[in-house]
Amino acid sequence: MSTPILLQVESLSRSFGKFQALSDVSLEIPRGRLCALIGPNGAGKTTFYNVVSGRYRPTRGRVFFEGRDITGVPPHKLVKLGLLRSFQITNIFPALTVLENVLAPLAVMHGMSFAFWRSLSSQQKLVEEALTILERLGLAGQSHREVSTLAYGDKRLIEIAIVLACRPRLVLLDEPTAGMNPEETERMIRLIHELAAHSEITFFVTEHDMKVVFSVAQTIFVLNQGRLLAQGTPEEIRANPAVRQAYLGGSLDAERA
Amino acid sequence: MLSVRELHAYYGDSHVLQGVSLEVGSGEIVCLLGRNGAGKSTTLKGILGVVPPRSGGVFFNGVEITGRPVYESVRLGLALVPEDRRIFAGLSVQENLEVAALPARPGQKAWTLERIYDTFPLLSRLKHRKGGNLSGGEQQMLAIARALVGNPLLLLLDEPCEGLAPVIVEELGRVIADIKQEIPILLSEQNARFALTLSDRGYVIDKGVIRFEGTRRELLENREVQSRYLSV
Amino acid sequence: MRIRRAGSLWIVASTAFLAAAPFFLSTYWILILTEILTMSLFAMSFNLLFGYTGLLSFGQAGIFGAGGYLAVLSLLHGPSSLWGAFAAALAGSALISLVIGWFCVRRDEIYFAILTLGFGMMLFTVAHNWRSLTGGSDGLGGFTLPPLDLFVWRGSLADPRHFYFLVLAVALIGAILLYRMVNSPFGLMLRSIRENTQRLSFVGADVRAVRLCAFVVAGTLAGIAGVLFAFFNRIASPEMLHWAFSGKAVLMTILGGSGVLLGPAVGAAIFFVLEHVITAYTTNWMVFLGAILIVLVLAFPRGVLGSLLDLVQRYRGRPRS
Amino acid sequence: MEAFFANLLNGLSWGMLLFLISMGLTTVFGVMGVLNFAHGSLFMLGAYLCLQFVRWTGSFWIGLILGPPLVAALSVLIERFLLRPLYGRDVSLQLLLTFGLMLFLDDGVRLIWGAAYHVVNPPEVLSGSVALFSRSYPLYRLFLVILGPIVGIGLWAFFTYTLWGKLLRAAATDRQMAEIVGVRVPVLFTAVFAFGAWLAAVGGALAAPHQSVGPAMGERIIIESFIVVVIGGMGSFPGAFVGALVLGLLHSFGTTFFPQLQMALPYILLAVILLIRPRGLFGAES
Amino acid sequence: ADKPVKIGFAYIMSGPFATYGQFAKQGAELAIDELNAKGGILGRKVESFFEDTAGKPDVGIRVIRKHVFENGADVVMGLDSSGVAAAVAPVMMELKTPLLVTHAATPDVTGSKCNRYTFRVSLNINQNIAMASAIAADMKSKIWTTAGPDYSFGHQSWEYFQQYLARKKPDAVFLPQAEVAFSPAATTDFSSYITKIMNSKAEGVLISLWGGNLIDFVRQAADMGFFDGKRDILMTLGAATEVLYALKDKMPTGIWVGTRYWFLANDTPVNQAFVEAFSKRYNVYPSYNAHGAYAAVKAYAAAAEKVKSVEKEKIVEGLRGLSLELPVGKITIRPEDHQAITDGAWGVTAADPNYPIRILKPIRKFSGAEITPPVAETGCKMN
Ligand SMILES: Nc1ncnc2c1ncn2[C@@H]1O[C@H](COP(=O)(O)OP(=O)(O)OP(=O)(O)O)[C@@H](O)[C@H]1O
Ligand SMILES: Nc1ncnc2c1ncn2[C@@H]1O[C@H](COP(=O)(O)OP(=O)(O)OP(=O)(O)O)[C@@H](O)[C@H]1O
Ligand SMILES: [Mg+2]
Ligand SMILES: [Mg+2]
Repeated sequence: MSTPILLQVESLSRSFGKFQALSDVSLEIPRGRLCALIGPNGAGKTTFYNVVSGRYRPTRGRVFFEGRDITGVPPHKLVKLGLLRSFQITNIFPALTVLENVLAPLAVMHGMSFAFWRSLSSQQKLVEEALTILERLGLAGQSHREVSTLAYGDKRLIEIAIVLACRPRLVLLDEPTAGMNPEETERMIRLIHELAAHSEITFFVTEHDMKVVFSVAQTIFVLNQGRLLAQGTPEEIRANPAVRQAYLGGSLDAERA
Repeated sequence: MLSVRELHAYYGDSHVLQGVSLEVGSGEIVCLLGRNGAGKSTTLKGILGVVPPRSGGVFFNGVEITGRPVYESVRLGLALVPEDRRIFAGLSVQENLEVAALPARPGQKAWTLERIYDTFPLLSRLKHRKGGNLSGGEQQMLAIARALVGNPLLLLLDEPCEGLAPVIVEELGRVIADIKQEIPILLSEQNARFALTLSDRGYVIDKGVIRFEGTRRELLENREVQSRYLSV
Repeated sequence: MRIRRAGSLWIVASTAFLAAAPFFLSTYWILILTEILTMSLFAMSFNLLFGYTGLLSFGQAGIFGAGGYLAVLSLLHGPSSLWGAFAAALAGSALISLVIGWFCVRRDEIYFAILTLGFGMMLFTVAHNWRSLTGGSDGLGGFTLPPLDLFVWRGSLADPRHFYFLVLAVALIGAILLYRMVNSPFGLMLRSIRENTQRLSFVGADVRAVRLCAFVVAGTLAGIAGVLFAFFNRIASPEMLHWAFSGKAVLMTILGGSGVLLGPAVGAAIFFVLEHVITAYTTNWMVFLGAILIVLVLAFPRGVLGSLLDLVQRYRGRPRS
Repeated sequence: MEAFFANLLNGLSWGMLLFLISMGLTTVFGVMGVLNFAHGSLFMLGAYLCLQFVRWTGSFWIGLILGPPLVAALSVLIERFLLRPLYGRDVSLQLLLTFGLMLFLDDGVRLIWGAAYHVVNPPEVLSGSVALFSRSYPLYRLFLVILGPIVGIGLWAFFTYTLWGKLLRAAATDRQMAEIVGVRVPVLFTAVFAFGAWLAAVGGALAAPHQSVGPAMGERIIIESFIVVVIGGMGSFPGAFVGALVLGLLHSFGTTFFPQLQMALPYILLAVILLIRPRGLFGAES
Repeated sequence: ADKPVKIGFAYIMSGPFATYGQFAKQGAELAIDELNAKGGILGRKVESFFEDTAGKPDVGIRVIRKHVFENGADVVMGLDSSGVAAAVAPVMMELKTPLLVTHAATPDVTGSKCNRYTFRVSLNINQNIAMASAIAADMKSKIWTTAGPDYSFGHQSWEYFQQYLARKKPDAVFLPQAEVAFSPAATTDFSSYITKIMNSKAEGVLISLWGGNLIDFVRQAADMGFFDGKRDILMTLGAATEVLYALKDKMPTGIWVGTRYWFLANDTPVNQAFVEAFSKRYNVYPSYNAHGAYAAVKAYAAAAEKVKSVEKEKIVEGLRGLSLELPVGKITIRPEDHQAITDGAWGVTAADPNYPIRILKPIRKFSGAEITPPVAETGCKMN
């Protein structure tokens, strides 16, 4: 294999009481490959993310990141390793400004969590880095607004900005374009492509917007009722009758139109 | 049925709605289109009074409801499905529906729990699960169902297909079309394509101002509006 | 920028006032000011946890009192040295807050509040029941304050004015320390924790360690304030460790404005002046204090100083940054 | 054995009194998210009003029945005019407001009834004692032991099974959304607050024949009820029940077995429980 | 025509123990009115200031300082809580103002913390316990336990009781610390303490609870059959009027109770006049705390007349060794430790149709000399 495996998941299961939200899911994500996870509502996508990102413990199975067993490793340690996630439900620091929302993770990354004798505003390097990220997302103009006053779509972008600030190697994006308009969605797709091409970041995306999925993903995994239903290139998935039946329905034709 | 006149609303100092006027007649689906941050949600919230408008008037079936408590407008027959769903996390699916149930008006075909479960078979399977544990899409279903059991005369739907799988969106389209037979709907959407397949008429809002108003055909045909305000 | 300049002007002016106060105020008012400053330091330490980190600690008095007891114990049983007493209290309260904090920072919100209350009350019980060491409910007094030795100048702390200057100096140092801290990357961590603890841990911050650090800093400052308090009253008493005393810090902080660094100081001043004025007229002063509190809460929801700053900002027509 | 049963009964009766008081606190917190510092003062007011009715009519039952509704009526005003402006604002403001209220009420009763201690006698049927395990045991305490669970189960069933209970829980999770589905939240909140106050006052009236009535009653009970509510799990009835029982038993057995630790015992219990179960015994994990 | 004489009082005027401040205020005002009616002190009117200590040491010190620096008090009086008194007494050396303690009973203020400016005109723990132990010595009980408040007052009462009784009755046995019943101040349910005592093998019980605690204890104990006559009971502050008024006929009869001042213990004209004036004015019989404040004012006036001055240092000299006749009897302020040698009385509770409350019958009186420990025992080193 030319591309080493970044994330490897081995027969992962998770149940809530009697309910089996994930059963026996195994998959591999090679470095640098854009992958997507799709599946009907309640298929277990978010649960899968929660388990991989250390928020939930799996009931069974293991997760390897760059060859290391990270099963049950707490989230903040995973971040140090370079495994990040965004949240389906917007999860940011509401009363802080846009800039501060990015500065906070940057300060963590630079090991300055405990730097209490330095003045924050004099940390030129930090601020510049933050502004660069905001620039990339088109938020630089709003850097001094409190994020709680932003529109929903912009809040979603903050979510991404926070993730980027953490210098990730693998990013799990949970419905990154939900709530965005087509233009912004377009920008998001471009952003993902651009980041994937020019940085060391590998993206793993869940989406219900098939346009995004098919234009972004090189490999698609389909989850259904907690099980891996199919995996393959977009063409293979599109052609897969089981997937069409369980998930896509007639929408593809609509998308093509 | 619903008529909104010159609505102005603020968040703190920011003037978010700058005189929005619109109408919804019985038996129609009217969509409110606009990119994000345009003020769609705020309009819907302003109609109900969740965000109290500073000036302007909202009339429902000829009665002015501006400035009334939210629950009064709801009891008069308005219902809102908020964009962030806001399911009661600690209550089971069934309980979520029970607390929202209001008696049907005479002559109305009542939305009973049975009818809800028939319409949304998914929910009937999840009856006893806690609302907070539902997946995003399941919650969206529940949010719509919860609005329906209030037996509204008019439904305000805020971006209902966000986060739904394509099959479910299709399904939802059918449900909305069904509901429309009985209940007029004001539908806020960014996804103009989805909205326009369902609606009879539409408004386009941008920066808190209604920029365009027209029938489905007019909206579909007006390239300028589409590119300027909807970025289609 | 203009707001900042006006703000610093105010701060310089009030510092000048405080420094000059002993030359024109009566002894009694100097004593009151001394108490206000002591409580300000205590409440500001509390505010680092509450206003900036979102942690409501009801056990702050426990550490405050422990500081006081440690200083008095070191005077009674150790060398009669002022700085020695401060050092003992500093080390002791840092250690105690480290231990208590280690348990408490694992919990949030009301659970944190009640847990700190529990630990504070355990310390209270120690002070109250270990009669051979702490003098039990009567407290630990009967020490003489060593003179203040500043190498160039030596003076007796029995003089209320000298004591006042000591307290003023310590309180100022504390305030400057806190100011630097809340405006540092560490301060940003604290505010991020207040806003969204879980999110911060998802970007790799060790939230517990940051909180623990804040807890220890706040505890140490509280301990120092406790020393000043015990020295001022010439006694360390169990009341200092009781949750009701933490309640005072909470009250002053919210009264003055919890999101603002100097809010607690303003709150402390209001509280003492109110108490002074009301008790002059009635023995039922709690009825009035209660009523005034209610009115203040309704009229100044962001605390007196907080609401005033908001007003100024609104007047200047600038958004909060 | 005999000593064991005596301690058991002592613990149970104190626990049940705590339970009655804590229920109101936990309801108000659970539904409205308001941590009511003045709850103890409402408890005290219940005792004072009972005392007043006993003075006027000589009947404890009249005091028990008529006193609490008056306290509830007062708290309707409190909710309507003092608390309501603070909803949606920082929780600490409610804390401060109810704290102010506590100062006001605690000192206020002194203006009306004076600072002296007062004594209320238990009603005729419940005075005296019964022989239990070769000891005499006060009837009134047994009455409390039996009353507690009855009230508790009633309330629990109310919250779990009735529509009202569900509405309350819905409003508790999302006040605004409850309004959007047509719940008359302001009225509901007023009712809940008044109900909590009524429970506190009932506790106060029931406590009056058991302890002296004085201005400090509320202050003494409030922290213990906080502890009960927290170790049980905020907003949980079964939690408050178990919490109160545990605290009551700890009190009675602790007196015998750990007299030196007496004062710290509730706090040690609290710390241990919260460190093992972060949300209390019956608290929902979040 | 001269400046008035200013007396600063510091009592608990708010919160749970506000009763005590109120009683004291009544006594003080009565005394001051009597003085002013006769032309004041050295021809100068007497003015009073009342401040609330809230029972907290820091507040106590603040209000004492306020009296001295702000109100310009010539003398300060009062203090209910031992903790407050212990905190305030040493500070008087800095304030150089005489302090007359009227209620707090801790031995320390005229013991290890005694100083030039601090005096006490009321009975302290030792004196009260000396009476208790004298009575206990005559009882048949050999094994003793205690029910007391779990703070210094309760513990000290018990310690002195053991010490004094052992002297008088060498074969007395005292239950170990783990078996006696000390209850925290906030206790309202005493059942487990009562059970604990009833389950112990003790035959005699020293009860040093007071105020609301004592009321709760007595009521609950009565219901639990504690007063069944099977044990000897001594209540050190059972004869306080606030307790008797609250309990009325719920106070069991036949129990030995003590207090700091009992209004029927003394039939001197001074006492009769005091009781009559007091009950006429306030409609209740005077409590010990009312008497304490009354006594302090009278003692101060006597000292001022003696040295013909209200100057603070002179007053201190005047108070030392002062003897005067008070309602409680003749007291002498011992110059060595500034503790008043004052007579005491204990008695057995009894019902009397002429009184709304239980009274003491018979009464056993003790002379001050007999119950006051020698100066050497107090640990006082006067400076
Ligand atoms: N904590 C929980 N307890 C019980 N059931 C849960 C819990 N979390 C999730 N579930 C259930 O597990 C299933 C999978 O949920 P998940 O959130 O992973 O779905 P999803 O694939 O992300 O769906 P969507 O696309 O709608 O967001 C759902 O049926 C959900 O109700
Ligand atoms: N709570 C709030 N406080 C302050 N400003 C707000 C708040 N909520 C929304 N806004 C602002 O109001 C404007 C309109 O927001 P609104 O939510 O109505 O937009 P929308 O059209 O629904 O957008 P979206 O498609 O993203 O949901 C936005 O600019 C947003 O920044
Ligand atoms: Mg999901
Ligand atoms: Mg919206």
